[in-house]
Amino acid sequence: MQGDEFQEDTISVSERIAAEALIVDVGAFEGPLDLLLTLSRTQKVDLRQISILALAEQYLAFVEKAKQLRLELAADYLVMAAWLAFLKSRLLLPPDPSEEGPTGEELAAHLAFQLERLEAMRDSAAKLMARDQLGRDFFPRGVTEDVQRVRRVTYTATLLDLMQGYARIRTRDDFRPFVMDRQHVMTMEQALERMRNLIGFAGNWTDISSYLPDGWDSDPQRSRSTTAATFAASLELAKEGKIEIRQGETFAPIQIRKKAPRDE
Amino acid sequence: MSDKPDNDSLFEAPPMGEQERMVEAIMFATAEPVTVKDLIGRMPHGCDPAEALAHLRKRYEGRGVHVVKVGDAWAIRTAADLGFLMQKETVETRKLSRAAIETLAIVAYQQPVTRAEIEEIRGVSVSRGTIDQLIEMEWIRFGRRKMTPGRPVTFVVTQGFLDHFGLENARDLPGLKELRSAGLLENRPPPGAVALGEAEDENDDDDEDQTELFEE
Amino acid sequence: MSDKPDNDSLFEAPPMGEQERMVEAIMFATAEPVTVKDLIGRMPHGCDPAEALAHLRKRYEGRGVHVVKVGDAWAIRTAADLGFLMQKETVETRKLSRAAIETLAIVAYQQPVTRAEIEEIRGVSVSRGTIDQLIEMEWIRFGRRKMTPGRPVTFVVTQGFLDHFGLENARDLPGLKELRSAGLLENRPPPGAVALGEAEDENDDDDEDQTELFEE
Repeated sequence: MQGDEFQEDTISVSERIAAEALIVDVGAFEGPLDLLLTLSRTQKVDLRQISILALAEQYLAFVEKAKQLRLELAADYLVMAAWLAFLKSRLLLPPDPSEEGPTGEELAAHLAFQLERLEAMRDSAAKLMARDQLGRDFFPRGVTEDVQRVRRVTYTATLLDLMQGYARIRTRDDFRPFVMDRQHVMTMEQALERMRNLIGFAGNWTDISSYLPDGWDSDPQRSRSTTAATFAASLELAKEGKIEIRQGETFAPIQIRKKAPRDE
Repeated sequence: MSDKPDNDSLFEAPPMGEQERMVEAIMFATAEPVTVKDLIGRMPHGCDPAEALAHLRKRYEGRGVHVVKVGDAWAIRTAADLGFLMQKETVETRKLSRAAIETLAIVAYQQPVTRAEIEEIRGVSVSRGTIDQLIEMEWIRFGRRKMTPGRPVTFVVTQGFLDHFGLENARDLPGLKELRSAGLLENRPPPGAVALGEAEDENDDDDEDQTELFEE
Repeated sequence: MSDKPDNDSLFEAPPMGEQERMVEAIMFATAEPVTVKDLIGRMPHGCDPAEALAHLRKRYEGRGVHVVKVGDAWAIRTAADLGFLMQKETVETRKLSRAAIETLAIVAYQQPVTRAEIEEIRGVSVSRGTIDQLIEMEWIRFGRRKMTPGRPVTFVVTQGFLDHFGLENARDLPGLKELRSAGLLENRPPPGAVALGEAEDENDDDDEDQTELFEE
């Protein structure tokens, strides 16, 4: 930084011009580092040879100018300004051996590194985007055939399974546990349901046996079940007051009829 | 992006090799089959895509993909003999459900048999899925209609069934007595088979969902 | 699945010419890069897709489409010099913001990189949308956590990124060597913990909120 004093004047002119141009769209900068990088370009030297001291002054001039123009600068610009002012003082003053922490040169070197790195990343980004790109310069296959996942399920059974299955059905009665055979049973609920639908038409005394469903009289078991269920249902209906029920004598046919409303 | 320099004339067509490359790239990248007209429209002036196509077609002869004609357009397609590479088959083996085995057994032993007969023997209604499954497996098929009222269809077992079970004829199936004497009969009801009729009845509703087909 | 007739041995692999055809068919069938492992899984037992790929790559040299390497996978892509023919196929890619482009470049060149590091390099905080967008485009993904205090997550580029920019791998990024030798890819901490260091610490809190959400 030998030539700093000499440079200071020339830069202060160009820096002001630059700052004034920059100040117009401070919003376009992505923060202080971005601004610093832009400012550093006005030095027209390789970033590795940049004068951080000059850059700090450029930046401080920029902030000063912004203040004059009563521009609202975001806090981080002011933080950077403060930090650069501190850096500047460190760079200008002879190092105090008693002082702790990094020297001005170290801090300046790091800032230079940061600027160089940011610039390098920007260049790289540009190079990357300049590459041939998929879907723009080169293309994938237009017709894709996805791999079909064919899931085939095969079922197996052995001859033994088959024979045992058959035997199981044919010999079921041999070891059949006692269960009500629902197929041949009519429950009272079923009979009740049936009779509720029919009873509306029974104004005259009718034999209860005429309420038995068709086709249930051939099989004795079914006949018994349905007779019992129908009888029980009749009693239930009588209890509900829906019908009247009578039997002339023991074993005589049981007759029912709809109970007329307000009959008694 | 076109940075092919035109050497002599503005409209000189690229060499045929180049045209072939172009056709190749276009056919590769386009989702739809491409007509010669499309190609003419897309390639530089003076190109002869039809000829380029012919070259390209030749080049792909015997390769893993071919240049094929689709209507009046052209496309690159997988060679037919390599279609198997485009499928990944996973085979899952499941045990046939009990309902299916029993139905199958009834058909095998009593064929020709109607659905109503199967139901009578099994004591529960036979779900459609069960019959369908057995037909799909090509183990049973439709036989003659029965000469009874309603002329119901019957089911019989197929040659595939006989092959699978190593039978020459369904009549070769051992009878009940033979099964018993061979010790093949289960003497006890299988666990969980108590109130057999009822349990199965309940399942009948689920049948439609085909749960019966998949027995773990 | 292999229904190639095996003459002598059950596991005899098809001849290399056949294998090349198979690789060709598979690669043509898909837009996505295919790994050698995928190929092995799809081709008949005993095949050597890596060798077949090498042959195929050679075969397509100078043609309208190329066999390209993408990370540890392979794909067929049209030759970049023919892009001008493809206007019809061009997909309008979302315009990336400058912040997104820079962030992407930083991830690519400096990977694995933490959010704090990206912020330090760019000198501004990274907006949530930027990272989200790049992840959504499947150009960056989460890498391993860094073994530094707080174990921050890192970002790395994906195979999709390599595919998009025609890179065989991240080491082929343009100018990478120069950057490395210039020391610009080193993570150089600021001297002392003055000012800048503090700013970084502040950001760390934000990091926790967000990065914890996305664990690999």
